[in-house]
Amino acid sequence: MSSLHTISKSPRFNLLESCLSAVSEGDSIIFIEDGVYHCNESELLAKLLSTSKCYGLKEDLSARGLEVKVDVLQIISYRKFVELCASHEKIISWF
Amino acid sequence: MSSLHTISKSPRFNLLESCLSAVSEGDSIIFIEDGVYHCNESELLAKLLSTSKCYGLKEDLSARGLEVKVDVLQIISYRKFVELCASHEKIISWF
Amino acid sequence: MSNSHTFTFISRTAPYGSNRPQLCLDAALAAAVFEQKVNYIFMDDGVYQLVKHQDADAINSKTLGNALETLDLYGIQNVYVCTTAMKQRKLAADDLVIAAQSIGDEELKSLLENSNTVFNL
Amino acid sequence: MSNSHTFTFISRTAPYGSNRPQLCLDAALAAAVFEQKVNYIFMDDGVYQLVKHQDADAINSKTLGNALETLDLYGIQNVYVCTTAMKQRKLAADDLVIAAQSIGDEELKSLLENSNTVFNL
Amino acid sequence: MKFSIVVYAAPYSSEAASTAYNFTKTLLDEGHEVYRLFFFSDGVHNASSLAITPQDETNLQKFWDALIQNHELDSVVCVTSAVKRGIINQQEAERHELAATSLLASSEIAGLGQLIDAAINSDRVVNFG
Amino acid sequence: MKFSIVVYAAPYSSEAASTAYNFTKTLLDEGHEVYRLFFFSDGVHNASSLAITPQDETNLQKFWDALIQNHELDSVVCVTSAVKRGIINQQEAERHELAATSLLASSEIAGLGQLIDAAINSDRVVNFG
Repeated sequence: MSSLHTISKSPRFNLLESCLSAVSEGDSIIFIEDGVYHCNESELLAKLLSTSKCYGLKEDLSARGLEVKVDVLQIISYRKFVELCASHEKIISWF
Repeated sequence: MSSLHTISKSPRFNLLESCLSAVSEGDSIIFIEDGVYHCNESELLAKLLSTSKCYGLKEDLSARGLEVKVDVLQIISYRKFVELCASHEKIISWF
Repeated sequence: MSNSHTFTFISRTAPYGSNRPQLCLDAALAAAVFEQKVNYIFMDDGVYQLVKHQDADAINSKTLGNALETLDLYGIQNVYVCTTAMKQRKLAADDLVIAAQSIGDEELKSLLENSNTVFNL
Repeated sequence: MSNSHTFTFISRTAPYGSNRPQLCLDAALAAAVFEQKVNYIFMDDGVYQLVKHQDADAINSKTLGNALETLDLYGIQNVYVCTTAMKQRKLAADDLVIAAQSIGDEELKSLLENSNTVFNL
Repeated sequence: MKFSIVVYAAPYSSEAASTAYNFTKTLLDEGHEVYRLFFFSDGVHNASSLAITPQDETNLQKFWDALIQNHELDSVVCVTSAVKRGIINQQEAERHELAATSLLASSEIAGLGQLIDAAINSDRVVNFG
Repeated sequence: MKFSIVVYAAPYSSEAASTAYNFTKTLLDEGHEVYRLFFFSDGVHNASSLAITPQDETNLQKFWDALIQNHELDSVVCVTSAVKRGIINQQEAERHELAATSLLASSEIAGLGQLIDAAINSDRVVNFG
């Protein structure tokens, strides 16, 4: 029963902190909208890697001019975002 | 040229932190709306007391059932809020 | 309508500053009316909704503390508060307007794992 | 209209997630059109607005980085970035789409003290 | 797979409305099905018939309207959220003696029961706020 | 003292619109003057003529309308913010061939110059968002 968590606000709003207390092993996290500013915090993401897969939405990253180290997270399109929603049993949105 | 700063979001949004980097000696701070949840952080407010006067809006405090230690900040009505706006040279709103 | 669905509502925001607590409550009551299984979790600033002695008349609003009592009226008994959120805000069970079960992260995760739909406001 | 008024605009939020950066910019340009003295300060997440190589076509939006170049076109030369905000976000002057002066808290305070009106978005 | 999409954010003020639109469009392109769109809270403004945008900007309300019509989607605005935000249909306008309507014909006004029904009858619910 | 009040928030979604109303009412009660109300961004929804609220809830749009009329206040909604949010007057409705208007007659649509003018000509500007 794995979940996909979406995070759509800047790190300033501490949503990831709340999300992490609700993430089970095998869940995935996708950063969208201002949430993509999490994608540069490689240390944090590296720690997350042990329990969860992390994704960043390509359209939001390139809109913001963000370059991301792809070893800690995968950059995906809307198409893959939809696919992730289908492959996880439910979606929990943090906004 | 003293300023009145209004803070209207919960401590969760870290507005006070930003505000403090902009507060000059003699400025005042008023907590309104969800900002009144700052009013219970007595240690933080006690530290602030040396440079700034702090106020909490009565209507927002009682709506939320908050009891506040009045030694670190003054509970004021809308009338006094208007008066503070008049007695400070400008108002800087943090939201 | 099928009765095997479990809804979990997470209410994470402070009362009055925004309409999110009300949205979350309204949606949960609707689920209860449809006789679905409902969990209601107060997390982060959401625990502030439960503080006693609220009175929102002066800010032209309805008092939310009272509204939360409707959870019970609608048969929603699985009401939880996050221990961490309570501690961080120096709140104790006695400060709360309704009885709610304290839960840690592991119980939160398990509630979410066993839900079909999660609304997170 | 009197020309002795100093406006300071503080833009504190990230681009695209909300319309606040655009509101702040629009208001500042209006002040410039009225030939007022204008300071423009990027603080907190606002410094993200200045990151190079933005392209917001894919999210149905106008690219803000380009829009900021209009500050100069409208004669707004007092453009500042907060040193702390830049450091926290690991940004350097080279990463920015326009030239802006780095300021610390003391300079920020002094700019605000010498302003008549502050818009803080 | 059957999706329902819940939108809490108004267009222009927050990116979430635009994300929800892009997501919905993509899932339809991929051959998935939309069981229902549900516009909640400020999200009801996505169904406004009165929005005018400059020619160089996106009119998200028109985008939604076209998507809903082209795919014959079931689109609902929450009644409690809508009427207090001035999003009203003919029926509400007449009942309250207002001279105008502001809801796009492609959406209908209904209660929160439609949200719960959507969750029960969809494979996935995705919230954008 | 002459105040101008700037409102960025829509009613019902955020407390800020209600705070702005209470503040404005109080300053008038205290004998101060309002140079201008300026509704910006989502704040333009405070001037909607189409809002319907349940009887036990505050209709903030009507409250503003009454306050503006009783004190003959200068009330402006920002044109850029308003039209894309579906807050339009007769003139905009005709120009864009829309069948309805949604702006309370007590407010007028104008540009950001009115905000700058307000700041220059008021003793104090207070922002609520």
